[in-house]
Amino acid sequence: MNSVLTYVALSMALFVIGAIGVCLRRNAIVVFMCIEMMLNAVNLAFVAFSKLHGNLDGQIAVFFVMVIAAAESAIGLAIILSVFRSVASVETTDAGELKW
Amino acid sequence: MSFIGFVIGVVAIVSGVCVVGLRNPLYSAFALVTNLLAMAGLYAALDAHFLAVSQVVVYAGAIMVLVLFVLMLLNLKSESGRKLGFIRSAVALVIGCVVLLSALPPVFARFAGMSEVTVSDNARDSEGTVKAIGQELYTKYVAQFELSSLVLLIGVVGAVMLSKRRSVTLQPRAGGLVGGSK
Amino acid sequence: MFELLVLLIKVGFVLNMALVLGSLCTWLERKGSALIQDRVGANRAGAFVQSDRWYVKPALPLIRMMGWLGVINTLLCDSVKGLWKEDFIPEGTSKFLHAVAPIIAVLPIMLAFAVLPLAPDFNLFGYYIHPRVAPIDAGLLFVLAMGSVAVYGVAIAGWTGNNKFSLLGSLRAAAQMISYELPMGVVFVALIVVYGTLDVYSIVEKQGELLWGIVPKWGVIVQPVGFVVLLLAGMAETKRGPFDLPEAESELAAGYFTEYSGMKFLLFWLGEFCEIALFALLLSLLFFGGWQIPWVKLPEGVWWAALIGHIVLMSKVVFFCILQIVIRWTLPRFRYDQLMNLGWKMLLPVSLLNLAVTAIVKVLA
Amino acid sequence: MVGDMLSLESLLASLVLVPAVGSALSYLVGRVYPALAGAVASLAVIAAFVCSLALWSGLSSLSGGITTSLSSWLTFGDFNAPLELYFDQLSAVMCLVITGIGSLIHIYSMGYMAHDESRPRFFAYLNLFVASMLVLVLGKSLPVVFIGWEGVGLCSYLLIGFWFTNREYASAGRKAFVMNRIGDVGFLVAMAVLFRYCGTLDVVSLNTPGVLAKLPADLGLIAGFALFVAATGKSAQLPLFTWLPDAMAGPTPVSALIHAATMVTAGIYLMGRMHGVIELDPFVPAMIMWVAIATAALSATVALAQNDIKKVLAYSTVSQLGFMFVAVGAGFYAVALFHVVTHAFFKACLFLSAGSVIYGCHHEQDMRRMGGLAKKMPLTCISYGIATLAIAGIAPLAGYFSKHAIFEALAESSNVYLAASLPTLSLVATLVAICTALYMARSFIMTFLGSYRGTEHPHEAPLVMTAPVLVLALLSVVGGLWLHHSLPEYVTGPLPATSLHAESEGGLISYIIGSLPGIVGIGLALVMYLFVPAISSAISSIAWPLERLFAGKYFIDELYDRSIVRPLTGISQALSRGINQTFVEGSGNAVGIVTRAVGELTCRATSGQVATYVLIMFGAIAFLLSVFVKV
Repeated sequence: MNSVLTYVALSMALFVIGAIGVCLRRNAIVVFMCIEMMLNAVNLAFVAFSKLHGNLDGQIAVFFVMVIAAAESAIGLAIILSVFRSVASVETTDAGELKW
Repeated sequence: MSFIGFVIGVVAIVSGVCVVGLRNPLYSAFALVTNLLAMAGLYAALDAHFLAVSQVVVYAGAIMVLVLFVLMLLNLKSESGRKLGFIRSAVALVIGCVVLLSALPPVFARFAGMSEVTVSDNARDSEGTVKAIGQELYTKYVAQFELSSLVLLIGVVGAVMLSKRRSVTLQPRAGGLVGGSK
Repeated sequence: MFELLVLLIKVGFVLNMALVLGSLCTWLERKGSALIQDRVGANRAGAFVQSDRWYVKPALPLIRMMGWLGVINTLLCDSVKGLWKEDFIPEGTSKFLHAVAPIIAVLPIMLAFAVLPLAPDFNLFGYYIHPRVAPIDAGLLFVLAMGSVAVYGVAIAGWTGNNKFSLLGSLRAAAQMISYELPMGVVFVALIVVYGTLDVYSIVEKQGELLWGIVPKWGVIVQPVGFVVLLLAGMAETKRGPFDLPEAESELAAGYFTEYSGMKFLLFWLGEFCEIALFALLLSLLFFGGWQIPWVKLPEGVWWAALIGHIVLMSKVVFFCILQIVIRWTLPRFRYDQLMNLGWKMLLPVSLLNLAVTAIVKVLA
Repeated sequence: MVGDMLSLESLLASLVLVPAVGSALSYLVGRVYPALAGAVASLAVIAAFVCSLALWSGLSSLSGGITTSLSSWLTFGDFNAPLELYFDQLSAVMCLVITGIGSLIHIYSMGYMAHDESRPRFFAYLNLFVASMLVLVLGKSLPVVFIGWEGVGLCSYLLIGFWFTNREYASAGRKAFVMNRIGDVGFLVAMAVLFRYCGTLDVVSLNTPGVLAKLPADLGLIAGFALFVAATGKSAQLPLFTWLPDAMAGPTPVSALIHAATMVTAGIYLMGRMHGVIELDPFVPAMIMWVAIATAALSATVALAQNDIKKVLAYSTVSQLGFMFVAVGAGFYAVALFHVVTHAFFKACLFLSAGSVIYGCHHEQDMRRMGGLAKKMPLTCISYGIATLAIAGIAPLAGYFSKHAIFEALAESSNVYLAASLPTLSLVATLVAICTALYMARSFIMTFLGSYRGTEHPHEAPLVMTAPVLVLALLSVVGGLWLHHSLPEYVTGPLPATSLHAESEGGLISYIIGSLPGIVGIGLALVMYLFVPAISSAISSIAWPLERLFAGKYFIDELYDRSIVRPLTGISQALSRGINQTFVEGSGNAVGIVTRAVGELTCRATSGQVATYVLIMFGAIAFLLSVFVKV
């Protein structure tokens, strides 16, 4: 087994940790941060595979993921803020008016 | 994996667990900053220098500062007394382990045949220097690159529209979240 | 083994230099502000030292001189006082973060020194030595990255203060720093366009060439607008001068470090002065030819040439330190909206325009 | 040279893109600076005109047409309709007319709409129309043409109902939309038939005999007929013409651009583009001819009794379109195209002058409350007069040449179905030409001569409006002389060759003879309406049923209402009561009850907690991974 695969394993572990966080945490901002962590885990896998394959495509993909993450954070935080304005809380359990 | 890579990996895992585990969202945020910086270190260890630096600039320098801003402005207390739920946590953990155990072996099996030699042969082509990344971005991926600028623009406009207050009395001051002294 | 030794020496040298420059700035600030405000400034501590000890006596005139100049007061007395003072930690906050914040504020500044070259490369004892700790090719980006990480120290400090003034101060500081990072980055890009490299060492080397065979190709000559923008943005980054909104005494007590005392407080001050030095170093390297002397070509790879280059560079750095301190004590403070307007409506568009013009000129030439 | 710097292909793409972008830009700019919307839109169209000119000059050095592929679009199985533009002589003429007249009308609109609040919307629609019209005439395959076809229909709908707060105007837009949909069915049927048998929808290869030979004889008839149905919808022929007079509800520049100069000629363009299909079965041209003559006669008589200045012009347009279809039916497509061009000149001039009159009279459209305006708005009067002479077919103005060519085409038609009726058709056509001169002269007299009968204070329009009108008037004067040789020759290639011109060279005598119907009509009008008004009142007292018939537009709208709309409404109401409520709604309710029951059960799983959903999703991923992914 070569060493680059260790990074892939690490990325999977981080992804799973992030996913568990999304499932368990109720604070929308923490959920948001967990999603960022999952994105980063995927990025790490991209970079590792880029090294395995010997080209830069994976790193370019990471670059675009960063762009999307930046846009997502701007929009996501604005949404969280406006939810906070209307229900005075950022817990996902409190913003459940759209259920059913 | 070098020794330094190993240490950074451990830091990444531990800080990742902290993000999920710590009650105070602000601590989670600081743990995530640590995690992101560790990631930058891992990128550097994998010869992706440009990505390592932009990881620090974009994630640590911009995105997480925004998150911190929001957290500090909202001044949230730790998550309310209701417990996370033991059963729920257990289920999530079990599922996580299942994912990990069932997804890792196929990947390893697929790439196990690649020896260290081929990887190091490839390494020269995959060194993410600023020049190499720029070359790719502005030739092969130029359309996507331009599109991504559009995505960012839309993000900016969307964020401004969303955070504009509807009420007339509470107009935010230009530029500052806090506003000047009055 | 020898390489490790060289590395350690380099690390020690750079850290030492940063601290010495920082201390120099502290002293310059004390005496300079006194000069500008028509005061005398620190001139008591040590000025009247009496001693009959044989090992002190020969140095007495020097000590008295230093005391009269205020050096002892600023460097010795202040630090000793800081060490001895009570370390106050406000209630209901995280002790850990409170302790870590000043370190986070200083550390990135120190790290940023690591990628900046301090002299031309030279041969010594058959070894080729790069006088910088980490010769990475994306040096400019690294400096920018460190600048953005430095925000955390301030943010955490303000939050752990556990009061509104500190929090407001830290929010102001963070907003100001990320706002002014943008024009700074754009100016860096324009420089990269001009010199075609991200490596600070090559940028300095290219400034040694002559433009049309007459003028040295210094950054300030090929990028005058960039220089002005970077000067302003850099001063805002250091949160000093007319940009010291985060610690505006009349509004926010002392801003984000209101609740800090003793050595932690001094660390913030040290960080600030190191930042001045770092910034002066950046300006001299990027815009004023670094170790280059106009129209003089020093031999390459010789140790004495490197030494001369280093001295030249340091004199430029000291000049810019003095310049910043003079500006800081001359201009009144901005209002917050003026600060934001300057950043977003003036510097950013101007820097973008500058970049566009630079690119066009580069393509046409 | 332009062609060297920019490739013609990219120029062709930008020809369509410039007005499209201009549409968005003028709206966005107009939101902030309403005064600039018109300027932006006008600049876009002028840029498109310059593009057309460059393409036109580039085309002359090429043997074939210019093709640009924008992207692939519909591709499934054998079906392939790439998004391709094609520029040949036929498209060149259409593009020049669209963008040239379009630019003038855009400039005019800046004055006409200067006080309207929703200017940005107006100019955005107008530019969008130009873009769609260019797609229509540049489409290389029928689906692309259809995009433009629908696009212009949409813009027409939006612009007719531009002042949608007025109920009547909005319903006029709806009427136009529905009528056009009927025509679209024809277009779709034709496309389906052509693709099924010929295997291609490429407009160029569809005219080659080899491809058309694959079409069985009776299906050729159907395809031609369907295409003509499409053309009747867009070009307002019987029986689908009633929407065009109602379309005058839109702002006058719109009437000039869309409902006189360009969009309504799309049917002619389609006929010319698909002439191979039309001529497969000689019955189709014969039918076109009959319908065209009937339309021309019917609308010309209706125009005699209208008092609204725009209604007169609208019926006149329908009538002139009928003339164009006469040429199509006779097989002389180039002549039809020639009349399209000259008609675009003088009809746009007429509409814009009428717009100036309406503008000057503070939105008065009834000619009975006008009169004597010649002194108050001399420039408008001159241009309206010139265009009236042109449309009446007085030599040597533009209308004379094109009309004359149409008469010759009619006489030379070699269609077997028409052989017996040719003299009758020629007679009717001549009568219609007299009628044309009569009603146009009537409208001119009622508007500009005599004494003013209204209550407002009319004034001349500003320069930004009069200048384009004068340019158009100039074109109406010289257009015929200038183009009557060159244009039919130029388009030979995409269109079948015509061999008419030997006879139209006859000097002064032939000019006078050719102008006779126009002179007669104008003379009649002068006598009836200006010198001896008693005659006209006597006629109306004797022949009042005829006048009522004309004024009531032959009651075709009422006929449609009685025969189609009301029965349909009745049937649907009956169906709604009988079948719908018991069976359809019953079964719907049953579905609802079952769904509701299932929903009651499943809603317990949907707690509204995102975290739970994610957990379930995560579990599903785990399940899938563990079951299906094998080492």
